[in-house]
Amino acid sequence: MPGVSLADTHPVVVTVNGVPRERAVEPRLLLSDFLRHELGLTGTHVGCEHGVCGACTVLLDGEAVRACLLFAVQTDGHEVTTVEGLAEGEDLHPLQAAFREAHGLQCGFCTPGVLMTLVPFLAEHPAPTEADIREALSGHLCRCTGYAGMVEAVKLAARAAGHP
Amino acid sequence: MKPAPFTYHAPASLERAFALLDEHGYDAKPLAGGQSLVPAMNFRLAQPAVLIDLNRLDRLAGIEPTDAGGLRIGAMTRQRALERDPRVARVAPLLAQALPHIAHPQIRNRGTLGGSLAHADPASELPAVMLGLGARLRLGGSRGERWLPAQEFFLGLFSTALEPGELLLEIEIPAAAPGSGWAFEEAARRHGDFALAGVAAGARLDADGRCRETTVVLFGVGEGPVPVPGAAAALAGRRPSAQRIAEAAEVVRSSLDPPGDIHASPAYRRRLAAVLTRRALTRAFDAAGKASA
Amino acid sequence: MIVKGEHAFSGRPELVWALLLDPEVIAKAMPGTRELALTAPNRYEGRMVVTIGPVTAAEFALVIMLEELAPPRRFVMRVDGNGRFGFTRGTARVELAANDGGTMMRYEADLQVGGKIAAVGQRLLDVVSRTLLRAGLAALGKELEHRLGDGDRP
Amino acid sequence: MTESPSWLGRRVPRNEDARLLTGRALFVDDVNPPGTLHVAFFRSDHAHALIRGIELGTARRRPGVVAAYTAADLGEFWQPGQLLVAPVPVEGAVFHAVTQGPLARGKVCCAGEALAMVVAESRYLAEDALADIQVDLEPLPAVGDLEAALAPGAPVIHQGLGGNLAARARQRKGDYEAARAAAHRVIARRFRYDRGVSGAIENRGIVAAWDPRAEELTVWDTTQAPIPIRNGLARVLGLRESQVRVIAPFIGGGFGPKIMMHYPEELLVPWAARRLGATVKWIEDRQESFFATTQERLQIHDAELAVAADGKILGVRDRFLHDTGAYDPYGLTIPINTQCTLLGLYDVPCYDSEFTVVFTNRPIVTPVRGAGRQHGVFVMERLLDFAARELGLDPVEIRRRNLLTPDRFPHDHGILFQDSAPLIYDSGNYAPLLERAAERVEYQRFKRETQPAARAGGRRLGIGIVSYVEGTGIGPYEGARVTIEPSGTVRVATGVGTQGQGHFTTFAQIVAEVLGVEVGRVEVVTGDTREFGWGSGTFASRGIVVAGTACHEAACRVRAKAVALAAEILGVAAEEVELASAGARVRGAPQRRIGLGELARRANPLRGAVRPGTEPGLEATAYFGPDRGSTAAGVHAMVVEVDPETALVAIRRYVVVHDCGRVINPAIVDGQIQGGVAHGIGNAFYEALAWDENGQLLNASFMDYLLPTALDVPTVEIVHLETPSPLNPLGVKGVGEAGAIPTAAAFAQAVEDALAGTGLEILEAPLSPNRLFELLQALPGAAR
Repeated sequence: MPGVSLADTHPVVVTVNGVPRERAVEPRLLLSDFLRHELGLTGTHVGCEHGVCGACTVLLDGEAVRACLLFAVQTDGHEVTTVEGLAEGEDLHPLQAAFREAHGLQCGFCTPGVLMTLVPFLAEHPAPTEADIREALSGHLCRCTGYAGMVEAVKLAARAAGHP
Repeated sequence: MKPAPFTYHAPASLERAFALLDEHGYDAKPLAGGQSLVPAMNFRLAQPAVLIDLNRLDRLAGIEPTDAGGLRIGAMTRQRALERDPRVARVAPLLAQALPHIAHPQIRNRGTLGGSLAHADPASELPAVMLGLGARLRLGGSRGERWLPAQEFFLGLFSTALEPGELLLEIEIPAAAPGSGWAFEEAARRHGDFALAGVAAGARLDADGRCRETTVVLFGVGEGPVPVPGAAAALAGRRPSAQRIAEAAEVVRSSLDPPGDIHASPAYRRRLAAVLTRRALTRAFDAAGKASA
Repeated sequence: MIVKGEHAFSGRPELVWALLLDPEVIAKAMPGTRELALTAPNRYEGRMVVTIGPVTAAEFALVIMLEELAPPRRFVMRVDGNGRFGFTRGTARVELAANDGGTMMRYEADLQVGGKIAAVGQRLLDVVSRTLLRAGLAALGKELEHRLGDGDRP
Repeated sequence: MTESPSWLGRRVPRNEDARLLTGRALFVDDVNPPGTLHVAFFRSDHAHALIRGIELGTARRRPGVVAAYTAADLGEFWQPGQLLVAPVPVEGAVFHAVTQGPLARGKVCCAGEALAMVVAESRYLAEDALADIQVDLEPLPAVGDLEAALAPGAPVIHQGLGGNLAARARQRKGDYEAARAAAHRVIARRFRYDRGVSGAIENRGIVAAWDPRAEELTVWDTTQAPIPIRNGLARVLGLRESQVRVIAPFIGGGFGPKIMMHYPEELLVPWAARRLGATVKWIEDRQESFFATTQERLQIHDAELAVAADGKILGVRDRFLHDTGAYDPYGLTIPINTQCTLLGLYDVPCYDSEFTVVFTNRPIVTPVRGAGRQHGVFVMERLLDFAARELGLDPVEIRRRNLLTPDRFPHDHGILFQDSAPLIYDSGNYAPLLERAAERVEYQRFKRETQPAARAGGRRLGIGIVSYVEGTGIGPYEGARVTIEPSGTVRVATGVGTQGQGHFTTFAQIVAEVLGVEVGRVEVVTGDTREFGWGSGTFASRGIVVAGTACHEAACRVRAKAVALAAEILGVAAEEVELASAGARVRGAPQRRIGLGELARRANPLRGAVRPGTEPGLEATAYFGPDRGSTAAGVHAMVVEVDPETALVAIRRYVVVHDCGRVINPAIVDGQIQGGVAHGIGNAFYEALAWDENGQLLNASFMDYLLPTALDVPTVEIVHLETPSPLNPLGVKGVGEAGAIPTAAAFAQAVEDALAGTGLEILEAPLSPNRLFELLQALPGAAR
């Protein structure tokens, strides 16, 4: 981060989307800012910086967490996955494809965080009920969609994976 | 909303953590899950000079059965780990019922049991659950360790029996007595919000269906978890009829003096506390009935 | 926010009066108050550092003014605190009345809180003010007992 | 490639989604070139105060701080903001325009008003420096209560005016007093509709870069109106419009406040970029957004309805107060919308409505999704409910008896709308909306069986069914340029930005339909003044109507050019040429064809002569400006379950029957309605800004300001009826705000129905559980 002398920084080695990244960071640098501004992974969005809206949700060692409530320095030696890590080249991840199919997004700002919650959710609940889906989504705020398209998308993705 | 600068330590051993706490005293703040502390830091309401990150202390995380059939839970055990552990659902159904009410999965993935207890937010579910379960807490520092019953740990608004230099290390939950039933009820504006009011209730029947033990602990209605022994007294030794349970709920309503905020006036909180107590006790006695049947 | 109530002290109103107007005692009665000094007649200035849970070192520049003094029966206390976290202002009407050997203090305070602490901390304002008030009254009582114990008894 | 059926009316997946889903879409905060300087603002804690002094010395000396400014440092640049919307010329109307300067000078008029600006090497350092700033403010009593604000002796916010009255306007038709005298019943109530935030998940932000060599300013801005922003910046910075490029990339939700041009930050950041010769960035944080982004909704109505014994509306009288906050840059738009929308789907022969706009020490009020419409609907629908109760009529029946019949269109209400044009409904067929909604929600069965059965089982279910109109698609105009490129790709450029409404797809469908290409081959560019420099912006549910029609017109002109050229090449008459499957071909002889890409190349020859009168290339630009807005309408039905003990309410079912004319993409239209309903549910039950008596906001975070979640918003059952608008060739009407408009009215009716027999009357929105508890406690015989 500019304006910070190396004296008060800590070395961090974190694997992001499978790629080891090495940086020296000031302890107070939030993981969300580290990903966006240090690594240029701007797909992770920042909506409230107090852990409520869910836009900055990423995976830490496979579990969905708020990137705005973690310091980058805490991820040393861990694995982080962001929305940029979902698609295989030009091929959308099945969940991403389902979101497009079911019109699960509008402005798309909250969407990356929502996807990062749902990827491990679907792994844990391959055939979720609507109630399961809505509870999983309740940790995210979306002002555009009213959530219906997201709920449909998750059902669609579950069906596509062979779980009616 | 960016945090103020601080010095960061991530000790790899308890001994080192204790040494750092002794060294920095009041300037230091332990960082567990950080799901309450970091928002306060982002708002710059919390500006600790030194942050001591406990997340490298693997020994503080984990769930172990006790010989007596209870559970010993490391303070740094994530709330999600408790949620997923079938032994928790079996040994401490009250805790299992409460966990889903705590914020959202993304928060529970990071939030820890010990962090929540040491934070002692008056609207927090877990302190009330610990009181309801009669848990014991192990505290430790460079000067040694001690065990405290939950009711001696919580001293009021965000305040606990932890001395400077001390950390909460472990929580022991006793095995539930046979024939006991549990129920957790909470009212919040939205799922996962701070409770407007909530109650952790336990009940135990004797052989001929009379009330042998009742626990009622409210939260979100005072400076911390609020046990209401009077409610238990209203039921002691009697058969738990709807009428008796309503009397116990009335004891709760009249004994509370809850604070007000923009979401709930004191009067509304009293109403919620009474209604939730009635519903929780009803469920707890049903469960107890089934358990003793 | 209106905070009102009454509190019984052992000791005559004159004694309680003297207590309430002593900067040292006021400092003890307002948790976190530091370096409170009489800077003008009935005007005290100092700093207050409040620490509640995660909220660390909320520091306020504090000005306390006593008005409408009618010893030993009543006075009005105006408190004005300003800090990075916002501000707090209050006006407290305090009345003392002899009450079988002791003193009954009746108080009614209109507290205003503004800035970040109000914007983010509303959920806790009521319970925090209650906690601080109780702590303050306890401190006053303790101080009074202490003075009575020191043979200050009439 | 096979023949494609019509693109219009199809659920086409969106062209923009792949970029958004993979994190590749560019949002303003993603613009972060090396060396960018970051801004933080020092904002007032007090709602109303005199500025005695501001001390920036310590902040300026802090390492990493580049500059710090107060109003005094702005010199000539400090000017009150422009009036965005001229007041509607209602006869006898009073309007006092007071707009905000870039930094507070002399006085603070609302909490959160910016006093100083810090520029530093990072946002972290800029926020550190805020702690160094010392301000000396003398607090003044704050004005919040609308009636107290107008009372004699009230603190005056803008001294020059001598009072807090911002505006007053009265519109009338017929003779209400006569109607009142003839009425069987007069229903009079006081209604309150409270304030909320727009709640876009992306906060506002501006990045400004000054290029000293090219002498060009580039601004990335989370705005709904990039072109007016460019024009305004050029004016205040003394630059040519051609020197300023404003880009509104992907925007994370607009909902109205992102069209407030210009916000102080929108002026100061570009000003600082030019002054410092650097790239300067400010991203609003969530806490700031509760103070610095405009809000809406507080109104207090004293309204009465004169009805005949059969429930026919004889007339309506309304007197209401509208809170405009500390300044009133948006003219009369919101209260006029309220005044007009109150009339709804109904035949109201006599109307007398007067509003008074009041200055308060609150953040500025400008349109938020619905923009005053929901207030009018709430008042009218509630009055009808109470009338029905008094007359012993069913709520559906009283509405049925008052609907405008199809023979009454176009219907002139005899008053003026927000665009200063007469309020004339272009088209509509209302009875089917009501009947289909009642049918879909099984209204009769619910009343006859479901509700009584639930009650017998101790459950309190209730149903609400209300209607609304939405005036949409107003002028002045929008434009579009359509180009067929040699690659065969069709490019569409238009001025209206997008905040999630799907312009990249809907506009593409319109153009694809005309030019006979796949929607995926149509690339739409919006919100970049370098791409298209004429237009006003995305607001008032007008994108599809105004810009959509411009796209259609431009595409038609390109088709004419393509057909003419193809006819020449294929050696047939133009009438024999049709465009299909990405090419031009001879009708009945599809093998005689030429691809659009090839046509585009031929239209731009390197040698030879282009005949006089013909333009090179396959490109055309067109504009569309409707005389007046088109009026959409709908009916919402809601089933709720109320827990009378906890006063908590759950929405069990939600039905919308809606008519926004021709539907281009049902998925997108449904999404707009579903999202609008979610916003409406927030305004009905969850969202209210809480202020104390000193103008302090008590819930400036997502912990305490409650946006509905996936557990609070049901999936809406949506039915479309299509009554095309005669005002544009596509027959479309706007839909952006529809879902949010009648929700609170439906909610109130449903909750009252669930608690029927208690005498509960809901006269306010939103209704929190705490407030519902209070109302129930106030009823005779309430339990403790």
